[in-house]
Parts: sequence; C-alpha cells; structure tokens
Amino acid sequence: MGHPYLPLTDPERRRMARVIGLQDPSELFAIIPETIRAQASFELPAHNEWAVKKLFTQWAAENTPCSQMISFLGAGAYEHAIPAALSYLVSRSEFLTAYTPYQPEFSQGLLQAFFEYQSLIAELTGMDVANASMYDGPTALAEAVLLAYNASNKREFIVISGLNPEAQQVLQTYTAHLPVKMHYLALREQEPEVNASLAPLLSGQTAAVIIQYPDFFGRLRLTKELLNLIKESGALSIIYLNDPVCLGLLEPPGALGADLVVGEAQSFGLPLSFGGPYLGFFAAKKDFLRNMPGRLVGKTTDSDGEEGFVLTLQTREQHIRREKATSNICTNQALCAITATIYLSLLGPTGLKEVALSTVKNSHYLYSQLTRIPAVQGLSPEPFFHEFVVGLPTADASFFPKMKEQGFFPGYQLPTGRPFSTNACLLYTSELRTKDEMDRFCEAIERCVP
Amino acid sequence: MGHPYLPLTDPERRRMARVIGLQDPSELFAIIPETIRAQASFELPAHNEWAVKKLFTQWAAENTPCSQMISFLGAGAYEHAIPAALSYLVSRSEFLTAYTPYQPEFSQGLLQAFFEYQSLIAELTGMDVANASMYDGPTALAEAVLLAYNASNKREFIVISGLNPEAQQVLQTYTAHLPVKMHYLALREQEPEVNASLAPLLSGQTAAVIIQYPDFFGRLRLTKELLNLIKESGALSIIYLNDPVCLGLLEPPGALGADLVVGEAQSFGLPLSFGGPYLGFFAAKKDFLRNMPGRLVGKTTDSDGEEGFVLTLQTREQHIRREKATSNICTNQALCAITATIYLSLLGPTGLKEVALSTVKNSHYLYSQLTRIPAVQGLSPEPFFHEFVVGLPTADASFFPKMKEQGFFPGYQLPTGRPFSTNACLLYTSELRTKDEMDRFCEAIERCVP
Amino acid sequence: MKMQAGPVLLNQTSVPGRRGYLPPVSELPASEEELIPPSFRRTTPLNLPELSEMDVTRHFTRLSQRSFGVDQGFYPLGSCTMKYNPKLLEDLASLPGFRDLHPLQDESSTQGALRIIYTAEKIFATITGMDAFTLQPAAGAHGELTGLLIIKAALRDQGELAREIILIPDSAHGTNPASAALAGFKVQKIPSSVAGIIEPEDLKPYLSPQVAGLMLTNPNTLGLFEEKILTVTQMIHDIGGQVYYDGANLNAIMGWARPGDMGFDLVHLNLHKTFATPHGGGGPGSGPLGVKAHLAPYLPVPRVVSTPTGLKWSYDAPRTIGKVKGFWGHFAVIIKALAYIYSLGYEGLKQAAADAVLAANYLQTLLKQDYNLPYDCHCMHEFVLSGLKDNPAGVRTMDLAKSLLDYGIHPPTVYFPLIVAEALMIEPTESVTLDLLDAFVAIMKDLAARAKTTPEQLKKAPYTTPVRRLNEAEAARHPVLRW
Amino acid sequence: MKMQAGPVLLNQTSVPGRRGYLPPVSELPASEEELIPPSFRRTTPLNLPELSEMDVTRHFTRLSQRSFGVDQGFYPLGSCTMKYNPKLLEDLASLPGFRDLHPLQDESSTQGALRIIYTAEKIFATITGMDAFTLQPAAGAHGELTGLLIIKAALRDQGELAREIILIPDSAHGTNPASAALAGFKVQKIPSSVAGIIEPEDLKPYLSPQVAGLMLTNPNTLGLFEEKILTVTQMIHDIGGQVYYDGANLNAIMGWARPGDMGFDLVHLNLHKTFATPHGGGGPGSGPLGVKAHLAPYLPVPRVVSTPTGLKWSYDAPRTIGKVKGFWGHFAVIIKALAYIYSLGYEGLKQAAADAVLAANYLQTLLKQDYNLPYDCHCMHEFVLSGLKDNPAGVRTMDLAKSLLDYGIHPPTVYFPLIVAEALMIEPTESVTLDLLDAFVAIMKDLAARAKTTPEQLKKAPYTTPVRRLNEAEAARHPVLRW
Ligand SMILES: Cc1ncc(COP(=O)(O)O)c(C=O)c1O
Ligand SMILES: Cc1ncc(COP(=O)(O)O)c(C=O)c1O
Repeated sequence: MGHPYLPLTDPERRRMARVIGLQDPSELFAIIPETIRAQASFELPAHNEWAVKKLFTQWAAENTPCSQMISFLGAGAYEHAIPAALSYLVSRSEFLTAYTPYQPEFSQGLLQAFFEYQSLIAELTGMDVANASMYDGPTALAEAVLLAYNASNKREFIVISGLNPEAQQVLQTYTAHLPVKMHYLALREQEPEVNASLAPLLSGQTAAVIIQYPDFFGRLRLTKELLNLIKESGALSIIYLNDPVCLGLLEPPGALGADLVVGEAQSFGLPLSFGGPYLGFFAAKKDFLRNMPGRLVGKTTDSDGEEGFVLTLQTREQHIRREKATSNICTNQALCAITATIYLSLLGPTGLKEVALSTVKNSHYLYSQLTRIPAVQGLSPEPFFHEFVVGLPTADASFFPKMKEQGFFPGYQLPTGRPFSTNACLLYTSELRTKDEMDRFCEAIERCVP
Repeated sequence: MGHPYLPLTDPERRRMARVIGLQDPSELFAIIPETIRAQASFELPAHNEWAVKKLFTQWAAENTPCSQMISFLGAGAYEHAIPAALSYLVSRSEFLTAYTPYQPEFSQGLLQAFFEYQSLIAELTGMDVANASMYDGPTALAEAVLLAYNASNKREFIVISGLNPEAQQVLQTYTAHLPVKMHYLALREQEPEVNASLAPLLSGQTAAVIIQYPDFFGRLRLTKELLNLIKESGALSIIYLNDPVCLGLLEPPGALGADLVVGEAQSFGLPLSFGGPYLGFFAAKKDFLRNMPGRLVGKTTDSDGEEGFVLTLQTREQHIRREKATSNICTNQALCAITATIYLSLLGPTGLKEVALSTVKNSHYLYSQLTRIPAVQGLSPEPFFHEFVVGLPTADASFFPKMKEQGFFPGYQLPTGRPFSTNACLLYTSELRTKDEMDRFCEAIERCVP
Repeated sequence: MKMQAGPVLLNQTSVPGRRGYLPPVSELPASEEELIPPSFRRTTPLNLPELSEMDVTRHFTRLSQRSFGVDQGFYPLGSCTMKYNPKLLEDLASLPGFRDLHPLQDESSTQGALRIIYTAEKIFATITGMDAFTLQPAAGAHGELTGLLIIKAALRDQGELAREIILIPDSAHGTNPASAALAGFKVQKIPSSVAGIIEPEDLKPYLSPQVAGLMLTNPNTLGLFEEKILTVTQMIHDIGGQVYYDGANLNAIMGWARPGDMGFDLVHLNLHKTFATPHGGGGPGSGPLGVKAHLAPYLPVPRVVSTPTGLKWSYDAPRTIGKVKGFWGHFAVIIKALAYIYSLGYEGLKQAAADAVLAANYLQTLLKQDYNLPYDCHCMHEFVLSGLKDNPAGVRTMDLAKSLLDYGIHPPTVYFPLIVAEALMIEPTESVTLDLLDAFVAIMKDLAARAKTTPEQLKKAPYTTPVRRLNEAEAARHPVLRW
Repeated sequence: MKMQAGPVLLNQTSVPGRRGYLPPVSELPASEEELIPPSFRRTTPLNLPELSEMDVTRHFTRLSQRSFGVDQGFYPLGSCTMKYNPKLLEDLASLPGFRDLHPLQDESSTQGALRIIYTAEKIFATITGMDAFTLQPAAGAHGELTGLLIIKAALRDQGELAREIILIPDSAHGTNPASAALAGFKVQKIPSSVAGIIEPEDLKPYLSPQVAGLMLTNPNTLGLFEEKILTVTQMIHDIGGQVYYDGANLNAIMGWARPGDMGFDLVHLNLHKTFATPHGGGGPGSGPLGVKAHLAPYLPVPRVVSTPTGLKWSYDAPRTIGKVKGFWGHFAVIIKALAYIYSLGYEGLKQAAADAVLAANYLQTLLKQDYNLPYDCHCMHEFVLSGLKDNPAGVRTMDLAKSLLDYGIHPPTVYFPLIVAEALMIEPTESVTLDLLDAFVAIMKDLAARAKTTPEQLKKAPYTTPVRRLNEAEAARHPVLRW
C-alpha cells in the first residue's frame, strides 16, 4: 500500500526480502504461532488526512472550550494567555521530535533548555536544585513523600487540610501498599492558624508535613513559623503548589525554610488540554540531591575544554540502578519544561508579577461583588489569593445549565463537606477576566436566583 | 517604554546617545523641520498581544469563511485541502524571516527551493524554463504581454474570449499607455471551434494571442492546431492558467507548442486568504530566457568545486539594468513559491492527478444533477473541466441569502452579457465536495424555487 | 569564528526593564499591598531573565538548531521506536475545542473529549486483545507502576500478600524492576537463554508460591520474538501469577499478534513510540494500561461510561487502586495517537509493523558481516550487535556511536540491554527509505574499515558537533545544576 | 563526513509509488476517459517527485537549516528594514475567518475583512499624511508602478501627455527607474550633491515643462534626511509636477514626520519592511499606495466604501486606472501590518523609529573610526560606509561581507547605492540589543584588523557556510535553471 507514513514501496519491500533471503517479507512473522496471528485482525479502514481532520474537528466541536466561555474554573488547572512566540518556538521539530538527550553532543540545545528550566524553578521556589520535570503536580508530590519516606526511615506523614484532592488521591495510591500512616489535619475554615493544631500531631516519627501554598481554596497559611515548628520536630516540610504563578508575588517557600517544593506548573504556558499533559516540578534543598527522582542536567566541559551540558547523576535512575533507583520515572515532561522555560523567559519578572497581581485583583473584586448578592455566601475569609470559595445557589439543579447558556462556567463545585458544607464552589479568576465580565457574571447569578 | 518588539531600554538609549555625543536620542530628529514634526502625531494606544488577538478574532468572526460553508466558488481562487506538513514547513522561520537571497552562501536552502520550484513549474507546463515567481496570475499575464511586445516589436494582440476578467483588467491597466491594439475575440458559447474565428484576425502585426486553458468558464479549447495556426502567423502564443492543478490530467501547453505559459498557482497549497497573497508563475521557451521578468535561480559551483545555487541573469533586473530592466519586479512571492514546491512534493504525480480528477468528476456530476432541475439552465456544453456555467434562479433577490442561510455559497454570479445572458453563475467543485453535499445543494435549490 | 561561541544562557543576556510579553492586566485599582498581607509578600528578589520577544525567539531557535530530532535525520535508537511524527497530529491536538477544555468542566460540555477517551480505550483494547484500558498513566514506566499496583491490590483482596516476587528477565528495561520495587515487590532476575529468549525449562526454578507475576516484552529487548510465549504465560498462570506485557516493543507486531492472545493479563502502551506521538526531547509520553477482565475492577478512577444521557465520568469502582495522576491522563497525546491509528487503519498498522521488521532484518543481514551478532536469527523490529568483529585497536561501541554523529546520524542505543557486551541496539522503524538504509550500511561499513585504519580518529569523535565528547564523570563529581 | 553532502534535489530521492499525501478523492464512479476528450488528455509523462511525508519534511527542514532569517541572527541589511517579525502576526493571518475567505464571497459574509481593509487604508493615510490609499499593490515596486500609472492617467486627463520625464536621483533604488519606464516615462537622473542630499540649486537645471514628476525617498538611500524637502517639493509643484515618495525608508520617521506634510503627492509603503511583515525569502510583500485628494479618483478599483448597510466594494470610479492586481491585494500581509500597528500604537511606532535611528547612529559613530564614511553627519535609520580606511591589501567590500558570514551575521547591503564606491549600507533597525551592536562593532573592528594582518584570509571567505564563495559569473554564462 502507498501511504504517506510508510515510505517503503512494494518493489522495495520485495528487494529487501530477497537480500534477507526471503520470498516474501511476511515470512518474518512466521515465528508467531498461527493461532495467535489469526486473532489479531480488526475492522478499521485507513483515512486520508482530510477525513481524519474532519472527524476530529467534529469531536472538537462537540466540546465547549473555556475560550468560548467566561470561565471561573481553576482548582488545579489554570487558563492563561499563552504568548504566540511560545507556541511557535516549542513546536520546532528539533525539540518536538527528539528523544531524551542520551547523546549530549547532538542535544546541547535540549540540555541547555533543561538546565535553564532547572535554574528558573530553583530561582522561583527559592530552592537549591530542581530536576528536569515530573509527570505532573500530584505525582511529583507522591514522589516527594516517597523521598521523605526513604530518606528519613520514618513512617508518619501529616497532610494539612487544603491539599488539592487530586494530589491527595494520587499520594494515597502511591503509598497504599507502604507501612506508612497518613494523618490528615482537618481545619475548619474559621481556623486560620495552623500551628496550634499541628503541634500536637508532630512527633519523632513524623517523616514529613505536607502543606499546599496557597492552599486548594486559595488561602494563604504558609509561614516561617510553621516551617520552623516542623523543622524543630525533625520532620521535613513538603510544600505543594498548584500554581507557581503566585510566586511572582509571594515569598518563595525556600526563603521560608522548606525542604522540598513540588507542584504543578501547567500555568507556565501549557494549554488546559482537558487535563494533560501538564508539568510536575520538583525542587529541593541540596541535601536531597542524590535522593531526587527524575532527570538532572549538569554543566561540564568537552574534550576541547568547551562548556557543555549532560544528563548527570544518572546512578539514581532506573536505567542504571534498576530496582534500587530513586524512582521508576524515565520519559518525563521534557517539552513541557521547555514550554515553561520559554514562558518565563517571555514574561520575565515584571510579566509574571503582572499576571499574578491581575488574578489577585480580579479574585478580590469578584469575591466582594459576589458576596453582595444575598443568595451568595462568602466562605473565604482573608487572606486568600486568586481562588476563593463561595456558596452559590447550586442546590437548584438548573443553576449550572442556566449559567452555561449565558456563557459562564461558574467554577468548580466542591464535594459536600470537604471541608465546606453544601453548595460551595471554588472560583478562580485569571488575568483574562475583565471587570465587565465579572459584573455580568454577578448579574447573571442574580437573574438566576428568583 | 518597555515593549516586547523594542529590545532597547531607556538606560541603554541614554548610554547610546552619549556615545554619539548627544544629550537625548530625540536630538537626532532635530533635522526634521518643526512644522512637519508637529503634524505627525495621532491617537492610537498600544495594545497587548491578547487585546490585539481579541480584536482580530472578533473581525475574523464577522466573516463567514468557506470552511464553514459548502462553497462552489472558484473563478480564479480555489479551495483545496492543504496538507498539515506544508503549513508546518513553510512557517519555519529560516524561510519566513529571510530576505531575498542576495548572499547565496547563507541562503542555499532558499535558493535550492526556488530552483526546485522552477523545475516543477517547467515540468508541469512542459516548458523549458520558469522564473522564481510573479505577484499573481493577472500580473504574470501582463508581464508576458509586455515581453511579447518588447521582443516582437509588433503592436497587436488578440485575446480569445474566456479570459479571467481579473487578468484582462490588469492587462488593460498595464498596457493602457502603450501604443498597442487589443482585439477581443468574442465567441458565443455555441461556438466551440476557435480556429475559424481566429484566422481572419491574425496578421503579420499580431504580436501574440492570449488564450486561457481551461478558459474562465471551464471550457477546453486549446489544441495543437490552434497553436500551429498562431505560430504560422508569426505571432506568439501566451497561455494563461487559472488553476494549474488541471495539468495533472491535461496535456501541458508546452507539449502543444506554447511560447509563454503563465498563470495563477494559488491552488498549490495557498489558502484563499480573501484574494492574496497568491502566486504568479511564468514559464517560457528558452528563446525568451533573457527577456523574462523576475528572478531566476541557477546552479553553479563554489570555490571548492561544490555545487550550489545563486540568483542569476540579474542583468535583466531592475537593480542592475534600472530603467532598461525587463520588469520592475523586485520583491516577489518567494514563500508562496516554496509553498507550491512543498505542495507538489507532497502530492506527487498521483496525488495531483487525484485532486484534478476529483474536481472533474464532481463538476460533471453536479452539472448533470443541476441541469435536471427545471429552474436551472445548463450553459456549459462539453467539454468542460472543473468549472461550468448554469443559469440559476438568481433573478429572485432572495436566492443568494436563502442559500447562504442553508450553508451554501452557490458560485460566482457572472456579469450579465459577458458572454452569457442573465442569471449565469460559474460553479467550481473542489475535491472537498462530496456527493452528499452536492445532492443537498440541488435539493436546496429546488426548495428555493417555488 | 561564530558570533556566539559556546552556550549563552538566558540570564546572561538579560537587561533590566526589557519586556518579552505584555500580559493582559486587570484594570482594577487595588494594589499588591492592599491585597496580600505583608508576611506573605515576596521580599526575596525575583531574578528572572528580562528579554525581548526577539531575544527569546533567537535564543530558543538557536537551541533548537543545536538539537536533533526525527525530522533532522535517521534515528535508529533501539527500544525507542523513533518513527516519523505526522504533522497532522499536532494540528488536531491544538484545535481550540480540545486545547482550551478545562478538565473539570461539566460533562455536557466535553462530550467530544469523552468520546475520544472512550474510543481510544476501545481501540487500544482491540489492538492488544485486552478487556479494559485506562489512559491515566503518563508514560511507559507509569503504566508499569499502575499495572503493578493493580496486581498488588488484587493480591490484597485475595489475601495473597505473601506473593511479593516479580520475575523480570535480565535483559529487561530498567523501568521494569524500578516499577516493581516502587509498587512494593521484590525483583527476581531471570537469566536469558543462549538463544536470547525465555526457555520454559529455565523459568521453572523460579516458580514459587511467592511469585506475583512476570514482566516481559515480546519481542524482547534483543528484538527476538518469544516463541514459547504461550507456554510461559501458562506456567505463570498455573502458579497463580499475572503476566505483564511491557508494550514498548508493540511496533513489531501490531496487527499481527496481540498480547492478550498470548496470555498476558496486563499491557501498557507507549503512545510516544508505537503510535507516533512525538517524544518531545524526553516527554510528554503516554502509557495507557490495559487489563483482562479479572483485573478491570482495579483500574484507576474515574472511568468514562456510556449512559443514555451521554458519556459520563464514573467513580463507582469500589476496588479501584484510586488515581495515579491528576485528572485523566495526557489527553493531547491520546488525540494524536488516535488520529495516527485512524490515518493508517488496520492494514496500515500491520504494514507499519511489517516494514519495521523488514527494515531491521535488512540492516541485520548487511551489518552482521562486519559486526558481531550474538543472536543470529531473524529478528523482529530491532536487533542488538555486540561491537566490531575485526577490532584490533579495541574501538568501543561508544566510539562508534560518537563517530556516527559526524555523519549526521543519531546513534543506536548503546550498552543496552546490559546482557550484551558492547551492545549496539538498532531499531530503524518503518520510517525509512531504502536509500537511507543503504547509506547507513555504507557508513557502518566505513566505520568498520576506519576502526582498523584510523582507530584513534574514532576514539576522539565527534568532530563536527557543536561540542566535542563531553566529560560526564566530571559533571557527576561536581554537579552544577543551575546558573 | 555528513551523510548528505551537497544539495540533494527533490527528484533525486524520488521512488515510484511512494505517497506523501492522500488527498480527499471523489467517490463518484466516472473515469478520466469518460470526462476528458482524448485530444486534451495528458500523454506527456508527469515527472513529479514521489516522496513520503517524512521525506518531504526532512528535505525542507534541511533546506530551512541552510537558510538564514531574522530569527537566526543579526541582519543589518540596508534599505531592507529587517526588523523582528512578531509571531502573533502569523497566528492572526491564519485565523480560519480570514484564511478561508474566498475573494468573491458576497459582502455580507466578509464584513470583518472589509473592515480590516477599510481600517488599514485609514491608518496608513494617517501615518503618511495622505488622503486615500489602495492596498492592491503586491510590493514596493508594484506600488511605484501603480503611482506612476496614476500620474500618467492624470496627465492624459489634463491633456499633458508631453510631460514624459520622471526625475530620479542617482542614488535611487533600481525599481524607481524601472517602474517609471514600465509606466511609459523617460527617466532623468539627478546627481546627488556633495552633502548627499538634493540641493534646490542642483535641481533647477532639470526643471522643464516635460517633467511629470520626481521620485524620492526621505531619508534617502544614503540614510540622510532631505533637509530641503519642502523647497524641493514646492519646486516640482511649481512646474506642475507630482512628487512621489518611495516609502521603503519610512521606518526612520514614522510618528515623527509624514510624507504628506512634506509635500509628497503619492506614497507607497513596504509593509514587509516598515510594518514587520516577514519577507519570506523574497516575498510576498505588500506595497499599498497612498495619494493626495487630487489623485484619489485614479486609484485602482474596487474601493471599500462605507454604506448604511455595511461596507461594500465599489467600482464606481470613472477615472480609475483600473486594476493592478487580481482581487484586492495581499490581504494576509495587510492583517499582519495592521496588527503590528495596533500592538505598538502611536508611541510605539515613534519609539521604533527613534530606536532604529539611534542604533544606526551608534554604529556609525563607532565604525567610522575604521571605515570610510563619505557623508559624515548624523544619519537616520541607516548609513553607507565606503570600504576600509586603512586597506593596504585592497580588501573589498565583498570580502568583508563574505567574512561576516563566518561570524554568523548577515552582511549589510553591498555596492548599493551605486554612487558610493565599495558601498556597505548598514541598517540595524530597532530590533537590536546593545550587546548585539557592541558585538557587531567588535567584529567589524576585528575585520579591519585582519584586513591588514591576514587579508588573503578575508578574500577567500566564507569558510563555515554550507558552500564556499559561489561562482556567479559561471551561473550566468551557462544557465542551469532546472533539473
Ligand atoms: C522496553 C521499555 N520498557 C519501558 C520503557 C519505559 O517507558 P517510558 O520511557 O515511557 O516511561 C521503555 C522506554 O524507553 C522501554 O524501552
Ligand atoms: C528604496 C527602495 N525602494 C523600492 C524598493 C522595492 O520594493 P519591493 O522590493 O517591495 O518591490 C526597495 C526594496 O528593496 C527599496 O529598498
């Protein structure tokens, strides 16, 4: 068959078979037992490019993307403006179609980009080192906990309430078979002070304490005092970030004394894409360098003494250390890390601050406007960042459909009782939201509630 | 001001001014008379990328593109499937952001692509040589006529009816100030044989005869006999193509004996883009090489004897020959020529034939289905190619709006009397049109006519 | 003589005040000081580079030019299936109707996306002969971990936690043992037979009630089809174990044979290998996991289910291992893989496998004249050479690899699998022309000749790359991991 | 040692039967034989290359890698304004609502596109101080031709066809005289003054009743502002002539001065220079033409007009010269230019001009130490050097240009304008960093030094490019223009 993805032609195939000493190429499959071969076939015709495009365009049209709506969805995935230069650069095929840079002399560009990514993440989080990426935020957190488990030989963990439920669930899956004990420190919303509740739970058996910053509900609770308290107990602190854009304005966890800082960097130029691929980041104090999972790129010199980059400290990794590796991760999120690097390069410190500040301004405005509506209940006492919780009239089953009809995704409906009572919604306000859109959203809600 | 398109910063500007010996950079503009400077200002704020995108997306949304419709518009601009690989390759910035390859050692890729383009056009048209592009089909025709005028020293031209009216109008503009006489050989649709009507018009004063192939109405009229007739009179033949895709199936004009073959190659992978940029091509017998307008790329060797490419025969061009140049063209359609080269490389002979044959199959099917409708009048006797003329019920002013509402662009409404009487529409059926779409179109027309 | 010699890092060209992008900003009047309590506000300086759009564009364009992908040339990297990545796939994944979908949108607004997940699961199941699939795993190793956690969970349900051994051939990829360990298993290595495949006899000594399962690739990492696979999987089943299929090598057999029919209970796919999604310099990949019906209840949640009112997410799976990843997997990658499958259709997939196997055998036939071929039989999609045959100067596989760089070819995988000395693992894939294969053979023969005539040249290669051979030991001894 | 040395042409790797793209095909049963009469059917073989998508991708990726654009590095090509092309512009031009618009669609379906044309015409008129614009011309030279045909048509209307001379300075770009000739005028060359600008006194001898007009750029091709421009335009008007502004150099003054206010009657713009639309390796460009009110009736048809029922095409222009191009101009290019203007705004355009002029003067100040500067005064956006100052070995401008290639820099324009010996015309544009300018100065100083120490090296440059210095004479002597 002549197909654009299959360069060989039938006469060439026959010629090659003859060189191998065969009558027909299919003889190479004779080794597969007949009974097995018989079962492998199924019905699927080949489609030309236009037909495939038509089909997938049709499927795409069956969705209503955020770009067609005014969306207040966040909760771990964030809408942002993505610079045009970024999309162009990251799609260059030298990046896109390369494998992991195992041959550094052919991959200096990739390796340098990863080195720059590591530098930027370390800089942003205020940590000593960062690796070259993890699958996503939740798996990065799970790996951080495993690091703490293996490095400390202790078996107890404390998860402070307000952790991204996705991350919490993944953490649970990764540790279910281990002899660890997870304490969940549930805090009511009226209880902004974490330290007092945490102190009694800390013990010499505590391997690490996990805190999200800002927490899943947008609350700011991470303080130097809290990290000191943890450090004094001999436990490690693991800080989780849903959205490192906040670090444009917030003191970095490293500066507060964190041991491990991990999270989700989808905000740095990655599209929403229905949940993936995103970008897990993993930063640490240098003490943990040799316990870290994933790839690390280091600087070195070549045989002429010129500077260059290589994958390094590979003895931690599966392809060398096999069952004793610090992690099983192999293919990671390389291109997403390059995306983040380009995003941060374009935004720079001023741009990143502007994005962060815009989301904060918007969220506080919207919170104040929403909580003026009698049917809306404010559930996020200050200080909160760019996400907040309000009680929306969602008891009425027609609320979400009605809002959608008017062009709004009103936010993420929280499961009842975790930790809010009923009808609680988590709202995020990206830098794309205008005052006018937020005002119209408030009006639409008022119209919705008779 | 800090703007992404302006890399210099204010402190740098001041530093540079000091090196030049100025207090302030604006002193460099002191040479412009004050009165002039005062008038230059106007109101237009800077817009960030997102705002510009929003504005233009809004403007785009005020259009109804063919991709949202079932379109039968052709008449010199053709809808085709554009391969995904083409769009990617042609947007690589090494091509996109380069200037004309005046420094060949830095531009071997561009030059090779133009050389390949010249080869492909020459091959397709059956001619000896082709240049590296013209602005579009109509200007290419005008330049061909000027070539004939200058090379022959004769002053009469014959334009055979069925020439693209855009091309005819441009030709008229380009020659209005010249002492030439244009004969327009008007043929009624019942008169398929050109030769008999042409013969009496030909004379020793005829510089060239211009024939479109297939003609503007889709008719096939170009024959070896016709070209012989012209040649015998001592005139040159200039063949115009609206859509060289047809050369996948039709005998190339070169093989029939044409002297100059020019036309519009938008069909080779260029989007409709509301009319431009498109791609004029210009092919000739080698006798006319040194009279040709535009750029030519030739093969040569470097100082080590390696093969390479350069712009050549530049003494024809304006930057060397100035007022005596064969044309004033400088910047041409380089990237469009690369687009066509990639398109033809991807399609290959089989693909090009398939596209051509699909349009022909579709047009003949649609013509036969349409002419079954009593309200529709068939105006294209065989042989026609992928365009044809029918009388549609357009006297009813609501016809086009009604069809549009149902998702159809029914074709191009011909001006009354040129050469058809009233209500004539020119229809084109691209390879994208399916039988189902054409059937639905016929049904819609029947519904439209009570 | 180049203007910028050596690496110029982003931060080295930064100039204060330069802007690369002006984001949309909120026009609201409030200030940072009003909105964020002082104790949370950043006081640490934020040292990000300050560059214009042009600076950033030139920087990353330059980095791209110092990288090498499939679009740049031949990439016969064994075990990695570096096939051509059709451009169409990128366009589809970036359609706004996919790209701008938030994962937490209401199902009524994501029916097309759910349809893609639902369809991809079904198609993967059909291609592999499995009963159910999850698309959550982010890469091959993640699929392995998911599968092993499922085995673990099933064992717990059966009160069989004493089964803590996973058998893994010594030729296996490193992720296999690493994943097994991560899932809380002990790894027992199985030595390869002289013929390069697993002999049932050799397997017997390792069979015990402690065995939870066996991980295998087929064709294995030597590129050999495990002929006795039906016996092997039966033996594991007989002692109550599960058999796991590492799908990294599926490209050899798709359309010709299905792991499910060979007796495998779990399979992961590497969409970034077999199904042509680009590897991106090391990811993102996607490692969907398929299982037979008896393990389906353990798959991660949520699952897409078809209901009378449309497709829905369902968390109703009491025995699930939970989630292994945020949200639903690498959706954009899955779009690409599905589009690739639709483009080729069944016959095309089968032909792709046939071409990959044919190309590998063609190269093997021609290269074994000059290179040691430890397992001399027809291979499947790849084969492993063991250094040069006639090698008086002791030219090493690494030298050959570095020398290939000077010919503009990406070297094969080197020193893997570990059981072959001086291993050179060659996987041409189906994305080859005969001209390219012949050119590669000529170059490899040239290297074999040069190894005898000018071995010192090879030992110092490469010469024409942006940097020469890099000192990896130095990098590990004194790690410099950031600016 | 590269696998593919030298150029490999598309047709050289073709293999019969290979496919690169499967187009959608009509499912209708009819055959070629039934549909096309035999006398029209192709009998000549169709020798197009047959390649797979991968082959095509690799081929053109490789060609791209053997090319050099603004994204690859510094490009101070005088007269060409090689500024950075923002990536946003490409995205906008390829929005389906623009890209898939057929030019003959009914106006009700193209209001957004007509709005863009209407707006662009107004904005160009505002920036240049003209009264009306046409967007039809495809490039600068085409704008010139259109303008000259308008002058011709106006002369005919006035019965003034005896006015057949166009005055053009000897420093002018070649398109100026070529366009004038094409429009049926005679060209009279005006010599430049010692100061590099037009002196009213020097112009006087050329003023006659046969003069139809004068073509000028300002700043002129030497990069000098024509200080006496108001006098000059007045002198031409006084004898009944028109003054044409070649807009190639508008980047120097936009926001600071308008040709209309200087007395020009016609202006063309090069959107592919001043307004940041990419040059594409030699096009497509766009050369909108603006005129003062007295010439507006002659502009090409159709014109976009605003009516109560929306924007419409109007052919109602009895004195129009007609059409100069198929359809309405390079619409996609116009989108990009307009988006660029909106991005910068008035202040940004003005700052761009200021930066371009500042950068040119900075370089001029530092380079004139080693290179001859024939017109030693502040320049505008570009300046022209006349070879090396201290040049015992006779190193030529061409040698300097070729040597710059080895530093990864695109050379300045050489041997233009023709009036300067050994001309080296440098236009840095505003798309520069101070680091880059300083690096360029250092390299130019290095070249000046090497011209004394190792001149033979420079005379054989370049060394590091894919090919060495090419034999242009040979190419012209024995033209090989196709495979
Ligand atoms: C045989 C084999 N198994 C597993 C893997 C791991 O897959 P991934 O890199 O996607 O995690 C690989 C990847 O190279 C492999 O070759
Ligand atoms: C001064 C000047 N005038 C006119 C032109 C012609 O413009 P175009 O190449 O767009 O036809 C140029 C182009 O280089 C130029 O520099």
